[in-house]
Amino acid sequence: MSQSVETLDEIVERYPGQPEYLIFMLQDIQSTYGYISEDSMKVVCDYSGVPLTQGYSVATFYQSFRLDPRGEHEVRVCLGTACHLKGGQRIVEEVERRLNVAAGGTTEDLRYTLSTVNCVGACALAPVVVVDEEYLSNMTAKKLEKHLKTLDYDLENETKEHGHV
Amino acid sequence: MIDFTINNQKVSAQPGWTVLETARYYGIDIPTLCYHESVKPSGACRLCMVELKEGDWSKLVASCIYPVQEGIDVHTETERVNNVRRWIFEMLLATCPASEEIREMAARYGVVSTQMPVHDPDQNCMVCGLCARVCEEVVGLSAIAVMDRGVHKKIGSPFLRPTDVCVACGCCVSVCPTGAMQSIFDTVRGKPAMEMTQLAV
Amino acid sequence: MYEIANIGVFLCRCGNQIDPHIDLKTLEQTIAGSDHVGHCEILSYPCLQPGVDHITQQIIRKKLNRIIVAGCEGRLMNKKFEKAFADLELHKGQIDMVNLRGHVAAVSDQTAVEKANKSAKLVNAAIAEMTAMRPTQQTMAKIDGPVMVVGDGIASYTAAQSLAQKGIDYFLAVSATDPEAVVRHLHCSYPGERPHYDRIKKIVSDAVTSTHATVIPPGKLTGLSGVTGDYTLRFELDGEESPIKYKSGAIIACLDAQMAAPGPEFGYDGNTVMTQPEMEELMWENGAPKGSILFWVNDDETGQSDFAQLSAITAWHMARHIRECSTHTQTMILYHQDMEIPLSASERVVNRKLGILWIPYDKAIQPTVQDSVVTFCSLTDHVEHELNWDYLVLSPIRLLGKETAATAEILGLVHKEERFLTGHHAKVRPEMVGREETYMAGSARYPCDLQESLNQGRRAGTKTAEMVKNASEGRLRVPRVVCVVDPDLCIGCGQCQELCDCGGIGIVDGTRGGLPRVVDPMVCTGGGTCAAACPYHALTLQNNSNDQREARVASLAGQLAQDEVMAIGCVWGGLPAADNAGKKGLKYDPRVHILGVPCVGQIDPCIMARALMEGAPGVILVGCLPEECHHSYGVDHAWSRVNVIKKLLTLAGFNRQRIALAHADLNKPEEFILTVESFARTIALMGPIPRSADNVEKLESIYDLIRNNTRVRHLLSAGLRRPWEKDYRGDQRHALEYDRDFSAVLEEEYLGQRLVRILADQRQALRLADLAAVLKEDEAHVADCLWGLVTDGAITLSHENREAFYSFMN
Amino acid sequence: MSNVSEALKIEDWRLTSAEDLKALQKQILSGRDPNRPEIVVCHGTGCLANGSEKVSDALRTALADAGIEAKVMPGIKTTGCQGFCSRGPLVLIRPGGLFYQRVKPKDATEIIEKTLLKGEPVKRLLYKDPASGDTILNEQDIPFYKLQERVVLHNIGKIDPTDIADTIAAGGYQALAKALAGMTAEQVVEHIEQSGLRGRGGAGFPTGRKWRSALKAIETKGRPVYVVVNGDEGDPGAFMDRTIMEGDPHAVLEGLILGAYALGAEKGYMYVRAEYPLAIKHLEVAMVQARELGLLGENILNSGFSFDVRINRGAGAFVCGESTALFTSIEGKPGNPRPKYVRSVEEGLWGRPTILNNVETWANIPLIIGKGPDWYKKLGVPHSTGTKVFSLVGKVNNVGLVEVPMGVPVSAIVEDIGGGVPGGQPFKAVQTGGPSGGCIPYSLKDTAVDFDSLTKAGSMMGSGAMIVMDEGDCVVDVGRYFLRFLEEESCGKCLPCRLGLSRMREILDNFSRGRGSEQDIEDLISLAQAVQDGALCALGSSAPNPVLTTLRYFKDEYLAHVNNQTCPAGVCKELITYTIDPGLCTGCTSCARQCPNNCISGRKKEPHTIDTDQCIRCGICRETCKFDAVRVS
Repeated sequence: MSQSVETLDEIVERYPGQPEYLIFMLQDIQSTYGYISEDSMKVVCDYSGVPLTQGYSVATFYQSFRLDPRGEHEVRVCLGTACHLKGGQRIVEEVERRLNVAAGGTTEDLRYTLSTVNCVGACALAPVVVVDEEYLSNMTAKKLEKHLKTLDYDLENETKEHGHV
Repeated sequence: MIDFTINNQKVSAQPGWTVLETARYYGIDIPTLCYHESVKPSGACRLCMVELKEGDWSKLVASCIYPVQEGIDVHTETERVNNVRRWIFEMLLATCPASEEIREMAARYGVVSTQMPVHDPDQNCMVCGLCARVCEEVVGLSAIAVMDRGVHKKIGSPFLRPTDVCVACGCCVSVCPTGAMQSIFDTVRGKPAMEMTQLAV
Repeated sequence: MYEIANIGVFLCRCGNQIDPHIDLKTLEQTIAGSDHVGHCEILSYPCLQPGVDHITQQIIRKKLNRIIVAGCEGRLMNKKFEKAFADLELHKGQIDMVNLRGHVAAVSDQTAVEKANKSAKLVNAAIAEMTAMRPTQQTMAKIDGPVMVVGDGIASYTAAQSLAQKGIDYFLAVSATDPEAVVRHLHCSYPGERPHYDRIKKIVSDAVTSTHATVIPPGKLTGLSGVTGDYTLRFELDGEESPIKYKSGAIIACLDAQMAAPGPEFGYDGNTVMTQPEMEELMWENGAPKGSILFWVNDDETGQSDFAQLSAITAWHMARHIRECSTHTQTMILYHQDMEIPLSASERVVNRKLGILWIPYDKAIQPTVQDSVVTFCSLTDHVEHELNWDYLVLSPIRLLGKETAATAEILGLVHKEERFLTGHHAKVRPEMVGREETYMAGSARYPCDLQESLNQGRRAGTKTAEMVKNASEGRLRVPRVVCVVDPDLCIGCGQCQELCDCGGIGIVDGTRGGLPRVVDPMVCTGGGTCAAACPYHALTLQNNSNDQREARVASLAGQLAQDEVMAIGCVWGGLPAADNAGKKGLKYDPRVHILGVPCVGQIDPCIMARALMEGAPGVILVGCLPEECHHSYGVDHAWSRVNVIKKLLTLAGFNRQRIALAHADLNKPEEFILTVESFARTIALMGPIPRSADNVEKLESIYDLIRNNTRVRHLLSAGLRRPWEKDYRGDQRHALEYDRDFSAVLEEEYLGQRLVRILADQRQALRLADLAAVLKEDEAHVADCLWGLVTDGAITLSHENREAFYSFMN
Repeated sequence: MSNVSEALKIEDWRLTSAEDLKALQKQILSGRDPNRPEIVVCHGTGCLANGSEKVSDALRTALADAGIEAKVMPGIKTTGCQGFCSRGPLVLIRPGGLFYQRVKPKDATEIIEKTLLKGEPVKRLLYKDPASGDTILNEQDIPFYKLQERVVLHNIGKIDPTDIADTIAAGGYQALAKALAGMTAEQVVEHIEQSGLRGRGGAGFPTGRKWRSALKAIETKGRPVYVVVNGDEGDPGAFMDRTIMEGDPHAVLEGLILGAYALGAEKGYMYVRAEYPLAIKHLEVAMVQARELGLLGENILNSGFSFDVRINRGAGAFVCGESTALFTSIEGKPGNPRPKYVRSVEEGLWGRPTILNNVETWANIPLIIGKGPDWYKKLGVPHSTGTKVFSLVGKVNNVGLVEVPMGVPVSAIVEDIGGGVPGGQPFKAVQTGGPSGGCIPYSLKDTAVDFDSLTKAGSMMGSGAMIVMDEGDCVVDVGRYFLRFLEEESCGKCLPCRLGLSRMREILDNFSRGRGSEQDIEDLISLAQAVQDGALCALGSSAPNPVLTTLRYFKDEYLAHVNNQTCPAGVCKELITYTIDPGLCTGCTSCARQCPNNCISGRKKEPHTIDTDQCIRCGICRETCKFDAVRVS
């Protein structure tokens, strides 16, 4: 929220305040914050001079925008044709089971966001999973879980008696 | 004047008219749902499809947006047109099962039941977006819009919460062809269903 | 310019939705012969391009200057026609629609001819209105002078900065212009925002040093007059004896809420138990404290649960700052179980790294503050646990503050809400949405964080700049339906200003002792309750005048059969409810005839009286629900006016139920039908008012009285509210006392009115006994009244044969 | 990224004429020693994903460690995708073209020491032809490359896309210089018309004709006009455009500038998928460098013609590949298509005449202008001239990017270049044209790959994805896949697309569960017809194609699902059972440990069994088993 004052303004001010730059601004906000908050949506719409509804319909129309906070790690499973033929869907189902979250959702502890993408254009490596920015080729659910474990934190030392951090 | 035929009837139109407008001018029936005279046509519901024939070749176009052209041969009741119309009515009956208006209209065109599965028996919105267009073009506000996309497409205000922008004029309710706006409108203007104070006599 | 109406009436077939239901041929024949109708025609679809093209030709050929399309909802279709005919000098107000489809065709099982008759009544009424209308030219607004940015809110600086960026000159009326001084006290309104102070300093210095800026020396706003584009603000500047005036074109108010400490039940002592701003002050002076710091987000307990998230994020920012400065300090945040932790994924990572503990507590058991310890009930085991603290930091109480409220009062910003400046819900035109945003920014609108405040300021600045630019380029239109004051009729009583919900009526500074009122056309919502309330009819709604409405109502009333009733629906409630009933094909009593008005509050009581006088057996006004009235109090004012007519009906010996007020929700057409049918039944039971000479005289007297008697009109305007309205400006009175007083006055004036009428009619002097006999009133009573009239000079008293004769003198 | 002035080591770098450009090319070439060894590392997305960045880093370190003298110091060049993605990371040693595949960072030292210093190949990194078993040394001898005709891709793999000097040395921007110096706008359009170039985006509309009608529209509507690159390559399995944008961004840019010159446009847009960050980066760099050289921006090459470009990143919507949706997206709105009864050359972006072509089409333009339409016409077949780039994916040995002249048979691409299906059986079908296209069955393997022949076979060229399927792929499943894809990607504006596709998918879902009847197949066809006729844009109206073509060629397989409740390919979950072959099972327990539903039992070292009632058919056991003991039936 508020330590983003500068960046949010800076982001929108990269562009002229015209409706055609709406998507640019939302993309930059998305990549900076991981999602588009209500506040930032208002700022962008005001700045580019469009009604809030337009900002909201744009953000819900395009797949890359999120209106909820993302997890710390983003797991994207490719479901391009090649990956589909090589079992991409199975990986999705398996990861859904293991992380206990439906594709497109974020785990309750805000650690992982699982999503599917239509094709990352790396068909030769099918099935492909992209974790954060890293392309993982010839994936299986098992390999993926192993990879996710390396990203994980050791939780137990940090959780205190009543609170959580 | 632009001369052409609709169902083999000779008609003439002015430049800038659409096929639908010309047909209505001549009293030829073409069903529509997402069309309203107060706003620009959008061609979303596809009920107004008509067939343009040219020799052996023909194509289907949405008459509400198709501008009239000299010499076109328009047909409103061909097999292809009826196939599209029938399927659309079936789809509508399955997606908006709660809409009385849709049921009546479909019945008028001979579709009384659907073989498609009904997923939400309470749904009556077909997301034609007419309400949103009226809000933008007639009222000038854009308090509501079509959100999301594909099968998830829906009508609402930003974040699907009541919005300050709405002036509660109810134009959206008045144009809604399926009666769905009645419930959406209450969410948009931020008024929970409440009992009216009745007239004391 | 088009003084004499030449009306074109176009009847719509609407496919098969009107044509077979209503016999349009008959209707056409009826209408075509009417006065002022230059053309009447049936069209398939007047609204489609072929129809529009055809009407255009007719307008040109027959020089039509008013258009009536009898088809469907004007709310939806008017705009299209206005656009299509704009080049032909036909504008808003000169194009009217009658909803035959929704109000006649679909709603009953009458025959086509019967429906044609009903339609004719409605169309004729519209013709009468169109004939009475006096169209005015479209004018453009001017904005002279710089924008005034006033108030000490932090948003002032971003508003000013935006104006500077857009090249708009402005006055900046703030107490601090030194960036350091501004941030020094910023934490009192916005704690936990210290990382942004550098940025704030830059904004402040931009705003203050811009070449477009004129900084007003420290002082206090004490007065405001004028209208949009031409305001005069009075300031009492520190060290100056007389107030200084500034001419300004627009005003942006930037006001911040203030923060106070919660009560002693939370252990507040300002020392170790303190509020967030105080903790920030402590950190400012001494750096991060050592030990264990417990932030308790106690907004739920102080009754400000809406602000819990705001307090929580502030607590987190402070905790984070403390941890970053001093790793030895422990920070914990205790929060209500229902609150969602307002942290993003990346903030959670930071939180985890810093080890800031978030502890939820069971909402059923309020935590208790003890020395060095807070006890709370844990969610996990429902055992009461204890948290140790060296410092306990509570959420502040947020409130408006006295000075802020005073400034807001001067600027006319205080609306329904007592606490914050959240504006009223009356939004009747698109450009009015966001108007509050244009003129008002800062956390005094509603509590918000620093970023939101700054954004609000920026928004206000940008939008105002846009408005000023539009005005300077001649593109800012004055709305066509706004109130205007006739300065010759206005006596400056100020009733209208009291009533106006939009703050649109003011005094022109310095003219004739500040007497006549003036309407700010850019602020006026066209509600028109002011015009209906003016004792002297000095206010007129342009393009939508009282005369027009009276003509329409009178025309319809004159045509109604003995058992037919008139329903006047407002365009936000009753009318669309009727439209929707028609659209849904709901059937109701065909005896109900519906007219539309923008707001029932603009119906002058004399119009109600006129309807009854012209022969309507019953009139029902259908407005919005009081809390939803788009013109704030319009429907409440209508209540008072209906009530006075009811009283008069009783005085005249008629059934007071002939006039009624109802409320409708446009989304509930079924209930609207219940309303009007119930009324129609009521009227049917009592039958029409017999048109005896006596009754006609009484009805005419009522009309005359309520139209012309300034005492009654004054009294009515002064009391235009329901007794239970608490947030109405002005004194509250005892409901019953007031009602009785008013009744007494009415009785007196009514009798007086009749006496004067009789004397004027007779053109000869009459005796008391004669008068009493004519009026069928008690002699003593009449005598009292006559004496009053004589002393007022309304009639003269002469004596002949020791008998008193009363006569009307010219 | 490299600043041009630094990269070129010249002070005043703005070019002011065609001669300037020639001189610059000469200057760059003269500064290069053709015999200087060069290590080329593929930095296409495929190779990067396989770690080629680490390989190039390792090679750099190894070079530094080897202490080679500056004079013979080999350069390390990173290029765009070389096409043979299934073998990445690829490393080439030039001159000579020694081809190393699947290189790991730890191989770097050996490559430097053996190959560069001693001139010996590292045998284990060489390509081994699976068909003949021969080891092949050089790139040009590998069948995958040998059988291609690289025209559009000619620079890719040879130049560093982030350095404009490489492009100029390879002859980039010469066509632009030629046009600006000696051709009228009219002549440019004529050239394109004569070349017979058809749009590479899918429908194959003649590019010249499109430009001509835009010129006509300009006559009545005036300017401004816009030129737009459609780089929203959304077809799953297609990555031709990405490769071109990443590997030779200047070719696209040059083509676009030429188009702008022909139409008199001052502003252009490149709409590129956000999923292609590298392509966006390379295009941005290319634009910066071209601007600095005076090849883009104000007064290009002092010709008086000015033009500039902006890149729009797509935000994740397949439908934005549709022209009108793309325009609304550029305008900052949701990408809902609008009906195209007024063509976009007349009313496109902001209602102005607009020319939209896809990346590959634009990349063809400089070739046509540079080498002349006659040269171009000789490539390919009449009515489908030139070459086409395909991405060959799926069940094929050589997955990658191939470029062939129009008109070669399907089998030549799949079997000769692609090396056939792994395991050696004939392919079952090739899906072309992505979700809007159709299947070519093995029986039609001799179908020529050109616009008209493919359409005749019920498929379409599309943007050039070729997905090879073998007997293990189920057509019902593939149909479901495409329908689900389109259902999710449909903008939802028109009913036939939003609801019709869902319904079609539901019918196929039922088939895959063994439910349904032959009547359903009839309904499916009738519904497909309604969707084709009724949908508002090309996404919807072409959506039924995959189902209709598979129904045409593989009706038996549909009937097997419907009538016999079997899935011949063993894909449809509900129609198959997993069993363990007791003869092959060694009782290693690894499947039992991995089973998410704990439904595999058995003792150690004894054959295991699957409880078929509990089995969720996730296939993990089959994936896990090292002994191929898990069977599907």
